[in-house]
Amino acid sequence: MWDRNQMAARAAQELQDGWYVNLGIGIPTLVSNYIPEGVEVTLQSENGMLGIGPFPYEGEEDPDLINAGKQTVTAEKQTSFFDSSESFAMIRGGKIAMAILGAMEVAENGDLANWMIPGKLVKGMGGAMDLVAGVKRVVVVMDHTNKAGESKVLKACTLPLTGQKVVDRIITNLGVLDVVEGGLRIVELADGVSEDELRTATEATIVG
Amino acid sequence: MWDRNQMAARAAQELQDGWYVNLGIGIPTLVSNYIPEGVEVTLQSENGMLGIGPFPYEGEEDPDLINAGKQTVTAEKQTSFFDSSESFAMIRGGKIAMAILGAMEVAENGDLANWMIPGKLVKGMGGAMDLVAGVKRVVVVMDHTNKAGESKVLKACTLPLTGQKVVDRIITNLGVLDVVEGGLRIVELADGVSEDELRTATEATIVG
Amino acid sequence: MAAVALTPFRNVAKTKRNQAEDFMKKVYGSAAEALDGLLKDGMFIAAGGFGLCGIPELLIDAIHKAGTKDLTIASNNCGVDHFGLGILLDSRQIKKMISSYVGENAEFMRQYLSGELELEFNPQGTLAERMRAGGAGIPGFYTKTGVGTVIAEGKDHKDFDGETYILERGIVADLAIVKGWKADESGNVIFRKTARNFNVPAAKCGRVCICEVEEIVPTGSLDPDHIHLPGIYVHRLIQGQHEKRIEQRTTRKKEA
Amino acid sequence: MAAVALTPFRNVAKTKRNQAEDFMKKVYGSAAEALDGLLKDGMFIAAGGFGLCGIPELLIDAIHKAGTKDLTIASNNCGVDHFGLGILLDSRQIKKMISSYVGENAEFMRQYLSGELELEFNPQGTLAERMRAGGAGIPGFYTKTGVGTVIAEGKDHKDFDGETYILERGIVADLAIVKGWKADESGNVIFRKTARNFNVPAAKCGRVCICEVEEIVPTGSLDPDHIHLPGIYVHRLIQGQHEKRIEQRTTRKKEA
Repeated sequence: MWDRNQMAARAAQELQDGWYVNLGIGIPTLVSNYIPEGVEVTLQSENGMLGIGPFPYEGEEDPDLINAGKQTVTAEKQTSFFDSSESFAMIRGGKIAMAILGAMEVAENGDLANWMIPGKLVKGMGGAMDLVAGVKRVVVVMDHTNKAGESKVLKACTLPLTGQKVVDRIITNLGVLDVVEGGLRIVELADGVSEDELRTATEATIVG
Repeated sequence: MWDRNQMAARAAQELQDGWYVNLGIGIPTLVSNYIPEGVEVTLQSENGMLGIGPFPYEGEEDPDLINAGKQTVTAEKQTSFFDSSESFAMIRGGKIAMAILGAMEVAENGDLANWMIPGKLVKGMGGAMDLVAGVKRVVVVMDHTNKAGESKVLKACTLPLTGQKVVDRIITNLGVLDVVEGGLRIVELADGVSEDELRTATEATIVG
Repeated sequence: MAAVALTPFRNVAKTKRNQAEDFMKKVYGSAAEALDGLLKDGMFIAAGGFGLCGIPELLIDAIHKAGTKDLTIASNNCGVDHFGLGILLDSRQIKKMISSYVGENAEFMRQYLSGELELEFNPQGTLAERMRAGGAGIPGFYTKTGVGTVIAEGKDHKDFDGETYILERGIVADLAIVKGWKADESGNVIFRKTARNFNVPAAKCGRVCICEVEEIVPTGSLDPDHIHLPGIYVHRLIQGQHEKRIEQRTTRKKEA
Repeated sequence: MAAVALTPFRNVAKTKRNQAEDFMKKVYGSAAEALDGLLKDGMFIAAGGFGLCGIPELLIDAIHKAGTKDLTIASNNCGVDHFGLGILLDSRQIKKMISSYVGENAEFMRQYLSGELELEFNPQGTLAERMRAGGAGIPGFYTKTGVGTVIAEGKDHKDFDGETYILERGIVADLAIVKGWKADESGNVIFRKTARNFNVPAAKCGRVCICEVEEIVPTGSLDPDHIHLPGIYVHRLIQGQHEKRIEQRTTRKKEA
């Protein structure tokens, strides 16, 4: 079974040299720690930046330089700034090669729910709906089951959707699954996880 | 009867201080010579410029600095440059206070034809259709009749339209007419032109 | 459209003489003065900023003091408790928000859950494009964002090349309030880093736009190739001190 | 969307080391090399430039030499006789043009009137917005431009707030060829004065975009607030000498 960092490290293997990538908040943010040697990616921030650098040194925080999580960051050599309509033009227009996002639920047809739990506090979808609709490849990183042990990899999502048929690959603490014709296909098992364990923890149809 | 320069001078009276204005090619270009004292306007060029300055001094022409007529120009203090989609965003979005354009025909309902004569060489509409559709106020400057003495101020245009119900005011060598409910209203007669002469030269309905 | 004879241009001397005083007309002494005559209960305001980054602090404060009520505000966020647009929540001046994310604001949640405040969630990119479209004379555009979600409910659907899209509307606001870094007196504005964000599309969608900046410089001081928001979009300008509060101060340690 | 724990970032030393060589991958030695593998008879190309201002001279020349046929080209103009895109007219490589104005070109007229060349007139702003929309994932947008004219024939009409608009489609081209002033090795481009024009929207609508510039500078040399076209839009870059011909040389005399 993978921990948060191992999941992030596995997700980092999805990245290819030269790609422009958007990383969501949570485990996806950790992915930037595991980018493989020789692979250079440029990180996009929805609020109008290509080329997110590391957090600033203490005392060098700039209120005019934040990421989409509202954290202070720095620029890189190749950084460019632009406005929000331009930022989402490149997202919607398919210029971003990959988004790695967290999820509450994923369904076997690629449906994704990650923004709203009815009856609970609703904070808004932010840029998530635009990202899943526009980015070329969507990879979800999440725990396979919830705290009650119930599968989050479902036949159909029960929560309000963020996007319909948008997820390409799911990376969980139990392994890696691809969304294919008819259901999900097991790509890889996490260390020490058997195929049976993965199947048992998965409500969705597993094919192939 | 007004000559080209007098028509341009009369058209210049339409301008108000602080306005952003687009001037078409031909007589409208002459308008910039007659901007009244104390009135400052910023001229927009569809190819991506606000603040068109005068022609450059000989030897100072810059191939990267032209107007929509492809003539070398200069910048002014308040000049900004932008791309063509941004340029037409401000045109279409009604940010330009006035366009002063030439015409082949105008109709009493404000229809304008100024881009195409079927059977003759067709050069294209350029930005004219966007301008008449988007700019807040459209003033046409043209000769009242064609070389054969036939009225160009018509009940209905015979040439393919540039825009439907887009013209607000018509300035010709014979006077000034406004497009109003039911037809055209005489606003002003050119020097030495009688109302009868203007009416005779006008096919369109004159009201009021 | 035909070639044109070479013509002299307007009197250059005159242009130069009038320029300074004419463009000075956009510059106002304070946020309150800049807002004079523009505020009305029930009006629709578009506000720039993302989180607390690049928000029009001075104009928000002046609208608070003016007490204008029943506002509909399109803004990606609604500030935080007691800062930014949060100030207008405290004073119950906002009737409705059009936003993509409101997670930083407990008072917002309280008013929303109690039914005191209307909220229209827009995906962030849809909101930015709705502003840009409204400013560009585009009343509607199709997008894949939100297809198959609650966002698509009640909206026109249309297929293009075998894929389904929904129709979203351009937004035109009665007033846009935005925050730039530097402006010249003719209203040309440049922004700094990620503080540009929603300020550009918000400014464009306003029937009237007021921009507050950290510094107003004489017209001619800015490189015309560096302007992010041309003066045509900016009707009134003010200069002032900004708190520029940081929402999440994240840092790393200097390596030895 | 929730707050996130502070996390270290990727190894900064590694980033710096790899950066130079990685971004160099966008830089090609010549227009012919940059076009290698991308040309195909019958393809759709979007080209930047307005008149002869800011046109991708080197790429046009290389496409001419490559002999690619049956091209559909979206470009505001089609050069002049024997220069700019006019070169591809001479060699009969163009099947169809999508343009707003073609008045500067006698050979164009001859081929068009004889039926050798297809021509789709687009209003200039509609063409620019179609490119921008295509690049922004917007398959269609409504505009008032052309309502009631031949341009509206056969297009969907829709009323918004009592006014009629027509639906125009976003354009996505197989290849965009554009010309900038300076670029850094990561593909960030800046343009000079009115040479920006259609180059930005054309670049955005290309599945692949090649940009030729007058100067390529090391990544990090350009101010990130001055970038007109972020590197994400630019896949291949070349540097070269440009003739930059002037179409209408208009001047005034120096006053004594």
